[in-house]
Amino acid sequence: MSSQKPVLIVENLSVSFATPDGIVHAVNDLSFVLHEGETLGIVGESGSGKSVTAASLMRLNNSVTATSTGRVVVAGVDVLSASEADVRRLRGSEIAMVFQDPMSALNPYYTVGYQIAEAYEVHHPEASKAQVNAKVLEMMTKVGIPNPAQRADEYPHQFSGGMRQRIVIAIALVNDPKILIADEPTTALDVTVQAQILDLMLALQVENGMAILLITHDLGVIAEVARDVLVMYAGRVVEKADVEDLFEIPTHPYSWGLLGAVASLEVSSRGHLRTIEGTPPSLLNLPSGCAFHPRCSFASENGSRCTTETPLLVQKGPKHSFSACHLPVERIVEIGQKVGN
Amino acid sequence: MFTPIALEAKNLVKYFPTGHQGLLGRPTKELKAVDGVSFVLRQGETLGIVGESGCGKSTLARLITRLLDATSGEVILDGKDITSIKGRELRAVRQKLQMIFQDPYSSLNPRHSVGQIISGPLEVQGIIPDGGVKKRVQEMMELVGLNPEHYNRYPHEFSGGQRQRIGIARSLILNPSIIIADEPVSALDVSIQAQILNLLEKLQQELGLSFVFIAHDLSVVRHIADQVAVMYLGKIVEMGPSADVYASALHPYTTALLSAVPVPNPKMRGASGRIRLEGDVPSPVDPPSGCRFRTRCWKATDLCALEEPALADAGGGHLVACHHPMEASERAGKPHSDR
Amino acid sequence: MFLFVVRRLFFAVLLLLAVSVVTYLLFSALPVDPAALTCGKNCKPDIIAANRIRLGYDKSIVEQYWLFLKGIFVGRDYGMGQAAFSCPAPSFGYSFAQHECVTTLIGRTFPVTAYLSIGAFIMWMIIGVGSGAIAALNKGKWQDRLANAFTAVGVSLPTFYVGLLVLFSVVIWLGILPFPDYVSPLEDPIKFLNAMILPWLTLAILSAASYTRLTRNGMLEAMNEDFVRLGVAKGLSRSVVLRKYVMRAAMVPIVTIAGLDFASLLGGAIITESVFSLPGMGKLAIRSVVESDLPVLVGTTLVSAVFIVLANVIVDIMYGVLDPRVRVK
Amino acid sequence: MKMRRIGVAVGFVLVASTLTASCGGGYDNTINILTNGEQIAHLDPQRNYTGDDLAFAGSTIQRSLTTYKFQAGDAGSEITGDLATDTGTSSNGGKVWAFTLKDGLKYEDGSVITCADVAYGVSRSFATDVITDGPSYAMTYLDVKGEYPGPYKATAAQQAAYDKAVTCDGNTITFNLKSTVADFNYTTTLLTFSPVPKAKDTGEKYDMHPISSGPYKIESYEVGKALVLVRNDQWDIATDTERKAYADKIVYHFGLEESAMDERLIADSGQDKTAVTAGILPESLKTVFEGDKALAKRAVNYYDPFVGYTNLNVKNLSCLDVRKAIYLALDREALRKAGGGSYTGDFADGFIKPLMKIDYKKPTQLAGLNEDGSPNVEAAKAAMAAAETKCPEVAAHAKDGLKFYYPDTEIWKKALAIWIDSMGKAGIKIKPEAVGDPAQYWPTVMNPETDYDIVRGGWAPDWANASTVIPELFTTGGGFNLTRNASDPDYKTFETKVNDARNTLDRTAQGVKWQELNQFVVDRLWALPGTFTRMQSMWGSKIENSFQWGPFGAFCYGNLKVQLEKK
Repeated sequence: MSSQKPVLIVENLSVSFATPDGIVHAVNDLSFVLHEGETLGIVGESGSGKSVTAASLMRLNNSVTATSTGRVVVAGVDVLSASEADVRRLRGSEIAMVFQDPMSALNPYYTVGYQIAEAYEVHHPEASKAQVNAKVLEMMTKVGIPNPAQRADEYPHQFSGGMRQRIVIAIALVNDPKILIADEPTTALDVTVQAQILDLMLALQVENGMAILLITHDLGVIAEVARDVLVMYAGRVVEKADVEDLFEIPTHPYSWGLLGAVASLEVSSRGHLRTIEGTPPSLLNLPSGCAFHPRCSFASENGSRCTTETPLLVQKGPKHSFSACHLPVERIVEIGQKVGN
Repeated sequence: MFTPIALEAKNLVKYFPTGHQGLLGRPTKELKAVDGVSFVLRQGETLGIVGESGCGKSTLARLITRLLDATSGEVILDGKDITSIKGRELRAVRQKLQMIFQDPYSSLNPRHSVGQIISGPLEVQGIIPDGGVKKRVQEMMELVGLNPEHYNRYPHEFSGGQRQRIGIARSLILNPSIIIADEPVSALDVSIQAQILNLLEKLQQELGLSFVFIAHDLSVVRHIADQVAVMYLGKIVEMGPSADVYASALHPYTTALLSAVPVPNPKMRGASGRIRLEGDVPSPVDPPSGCRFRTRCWKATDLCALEEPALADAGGGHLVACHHPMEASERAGKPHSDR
Repeated sequence: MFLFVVRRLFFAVLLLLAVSVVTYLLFSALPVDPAALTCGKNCKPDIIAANRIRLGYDKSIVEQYWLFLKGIFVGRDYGMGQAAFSCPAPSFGYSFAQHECVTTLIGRTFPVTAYLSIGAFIMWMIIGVGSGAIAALNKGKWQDRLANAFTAVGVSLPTFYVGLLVLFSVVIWLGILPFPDYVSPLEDPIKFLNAMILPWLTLAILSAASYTRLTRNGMLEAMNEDFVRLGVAKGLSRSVVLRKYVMRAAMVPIVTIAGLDFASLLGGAIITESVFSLPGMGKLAIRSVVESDLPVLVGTTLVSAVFIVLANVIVDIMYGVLDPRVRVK
Repeated sequence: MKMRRIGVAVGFVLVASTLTASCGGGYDNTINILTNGEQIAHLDPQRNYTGDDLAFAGSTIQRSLTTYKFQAGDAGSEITGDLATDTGTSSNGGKVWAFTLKDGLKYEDGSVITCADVAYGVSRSFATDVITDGPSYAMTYLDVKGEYPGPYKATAAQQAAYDKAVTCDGNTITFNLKSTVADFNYTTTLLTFSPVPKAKDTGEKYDMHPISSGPYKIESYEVGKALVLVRNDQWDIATDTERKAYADKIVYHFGLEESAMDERLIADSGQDKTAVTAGILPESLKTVFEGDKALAKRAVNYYDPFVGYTNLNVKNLSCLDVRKAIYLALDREALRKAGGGSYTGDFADGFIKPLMKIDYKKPTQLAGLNEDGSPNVEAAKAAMAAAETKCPEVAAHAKDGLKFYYPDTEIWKKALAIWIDSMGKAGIKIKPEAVGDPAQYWPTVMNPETDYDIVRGGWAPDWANASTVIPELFTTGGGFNLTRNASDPDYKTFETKVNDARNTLDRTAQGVKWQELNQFVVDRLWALPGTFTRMQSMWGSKIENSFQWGPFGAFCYGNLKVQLEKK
């Protein structure tokens, strides 16, 4: 499957933040590889560390409070240790990003055309004005903005949410990046618009061949778009699987809970919803052992192991799924088959 | 045969003045946020209202709860129109009609303790319950699944889900009969959403509450609602029993809306044709003539521009406002629309 | 846009009329008898009555106001015989306390206030925005803490004491500068600077404090905006992001508040003018209050109101220029 | 980048101005008068009626018919001819006064000062609708038949009537008075009797630029900023025995911050070495007078002409024992303390201040009155007990409550509290009546309709003769009689004695009569003596001739001298 060449290598990435209340361990020991043209989904709830991960890949976290260790390699450069100038060369050209809220992602003080042009010019200083203008119109056309010549001179607030997200995508793709990080790209949009934007991203991926790292809390979006999936909980990957495997036989109790909650919403039956009890832990003070154990109804099956020992991410079950859980493989498959579809 | 009516809206209209021109700066245009909405909420039932942003659903919630004054129309509670009452009468109505808000972070005063927040409505109404305020608040906290010992804590010490529970406790303390919930779970994580929805259902059963449940998330509404109304540009385009609407949507917009929801099953990916709506919702300041959906509708004809379709019963209490409702055959092999 | 400005100006004129009416009404409602204030040793009822006639307060308030309004357009005549004189249009009346037409007084004192305001404004914007920016860029470090301390002290200090402190320390105790003695810059620019530098500094130190906070918080807030992150993600250099993204966003509220602050300063910086003996409009205004000198009071009030109204219009227009979201379509 | 450039520019300007400033440490032959006032109340000679302003204008830009000698001490209260060759001659029993102008008198524009100009100047003081605030003695004394509204409104007939009262014969001006005024040549020290050339009169506006007849003239006058006087080369020292005009320039600096003024004079640097200021803030007094000896040499703590006192309504309080009880019970020391302590003044022994050398003799004080200002409660109670039997109705009135009118200010609220407290101890009750607008205080109490028992009083003589004190305060024709003493059985005697004193042309003999009348009032206690007020002034180290001029209680500004550096 992964015969294409890797465009992004993340090794043992850990990110922590110094806050007045103590150190927040937002991402712990994260490793994955993203290949050319691939779509990798990262799914998790708030506080799972998925957005911090996305920011780390471009070194966008606050340099004063954040400490990052490990390696993030893009185009042969370790983003975490490279000079600011080197990282700046990568940003927007090799690796680009689409943000969650298109309402706030565009600079309200400049026209959208200017903002697209700016992104192009910074990596193409040699381009003439005419070339830049042509590029702006090309990108706007590409992302499906009608009447681009006129609309390039308008300001972000004159666009609808969906149109703004198209502009953000145009900015991201103006330099043909090899990697597109999409951090909750459709969460702030209405469903009909969400569908439009997801379609657009996939169509452009086919055209450009870029790899997409899709970060979302929405399993529906994952199911429609991603090929491989990382499930994150409290800063760690708890499951790593092919998207079909994940939905067919999920291999981690957290994934079970997540799928259960969504699945029961999908069916029309009224009645008690399956939920994950309790709330996500504070990243200031993570539970010992497996961070999920206080909410896990299976933790007791392993004696005290779940409270003392952090499970490693290992291959579990019949498929190529990796899971960080102390439960025996047979038990996982047994339950996973019941939960999956 | 029918359960009694808890609340009825009759032809509710809310226009916001907009666009200032001329020397005296009189508003020249109107934003038609809610434009002739009628519905019936029966006792102990849940009416779900869905629609995309800008369809007028939140304005509707504020009209019902009298946080906004309607331009015209009636809201009938206990056989009485409450759109123009004032003072003591209004306070009595507020006691019966409570609201739950979307954002559990900004709707709680950070300087007040949980006890103060939950007992707030008692203070406003000047009610001292039997056994004292604290006892009543702690009962409420227990009811919504909060630890009553946390009476003196402050909102920032609680997670989002717990804060929404605080909001629910506050709205229940006056023993209301009707709850208007405006996007009560959309700011919460999936696993927490389910907890809150379970709680609301439990409360409905235990207290015999009637809900108006407003959301953009179709699956959430599907789960909780008995009746569902779909809004588009200030009007209800389809309304009926939840099961009917979801299983056999009649309005093209409803169909498109349902079709756009991502299905959490990768095997379904690309399996069936999807309806992809083009473009954006038109401005409510200057809505299209006739049927408001016609500019984005693949079934639109000249008739749709000329004549506004009435919301009419298509059988079994399933109402639709469309000149060309979906046929059973169309739903089976959902039509394509190229991207 | 044109219509917008015309409409704003139309309302501004109405507002100014209202301000003048209210000033007249308030004045007439005061329990002070202006005619009794200047009668000196001979304060007998008949002298006071004569004084009242001389000052024009014997007329009804409506008539007084009408004469005032008329004076603005056609000027006003006073006295008779050899003692006759007039205040040409636009006349706000005549100050019997200062023996000058109010228009002349305002014309003479306003430039002083304007120089004071402009200089102080430039200084405080440089100090305030500069230190705010430095603090924001060094959040949590000593520069930030220093700026925070400056802000905390600056906003809580009363102008009067800061002015006196600056005056005493620089002029009297250290003797670095001579005592401020205002001279028009057209006459002697160096002496002018000598007189103005301390009042500028005083006003700047005090006002800069709130601008430091405004700039710092505005920039920090902007730095957390998604669009700033997008700017960085585009690969833009730090300086470009700071200038086009962070500063631009932080400047919008600053420009608004600065415009209004500047306007209220133009109406007279009463305390600063008093401490540094600057013959500006603030002193003129406060004196007119103390002496119940109605024509001067109304004149200065109106001029201040004009600036505040004008500043509001300009700020609204600037707001549109700076922030396309509020631009009039 | 742009910001840095502006910053550098500002820095440069700062340094530049600092450098240029520190070079100019010297001083010129200029007198600098510092004040927190915004202007001089009136420079128009006929409107000037304030001691300090009269001393200023009268010693620099304006001359009158007569003047006080420009000298320190008692000599300063003596009069001498100014524009006039001598102190005038009276005839017809003091009802006609004539003055002859000196030769060679000129205005700043070189034109000759004529008798008509003096007559015109005096006539202006009748135009009270334009020439406000000035002394009204000319109107009171001059025998003008019928109404005379001043020169601006007068009909030809009215003007002719005035011209009959004030006549010019060559250089001699003659004033015909209604009745005897023995000290009319003191009256003529007032600038009311200063000349104004009719052609130059601008009425109301004359205040801003009066034509100079003295050694200085106005170069510029900007309210709120400065008045600059420079030498008037048309003034001839040969015509002037008093004015020396040592300084080249006199600058009156207006609108200064009060506390800064004292600090500047104490610091004594640069131009401030030749500065003077009238008045020192209470908080600086200790530093100036009780600190550095050198500083005390540059300051003076002196009597101004003012006397503070309390009027009793003799009609209501017709019983001397009650008035005595009030005086004895009053805690004068507490009142003085509340007002600022010993720097505010000394306890007055009567109504004539020792400054009026000829008219002053310390009166015998009321028996039992404590010299240190403390109350004598026992004596007060005894007086009240006596009153109970002699005049039970008045005593009952005092016990019931005396109406005390006071201006509603902080200082007066404090004083009121002391009054209530001290009177209470003698069984006398005070009913406070506040006058909300302080400016309305005098108009209120001077209204004959107002029924008060006790009101404040304060008076400074208009010239160095008790004729401007005793008759003004205590006769029914006086301008400031708040005692309502006409019904007192002794009043007739008093009035006769006053008229006698007024008509006494011999100044020394007249003085003895004023001394006796002062004693008369102190004995009758129509009013209670309060304070002989004091003022403090300071000047720079290079100022000479800084004495306080007795009649005005002010510097003799025109003769202030700069001690020039020796070359």
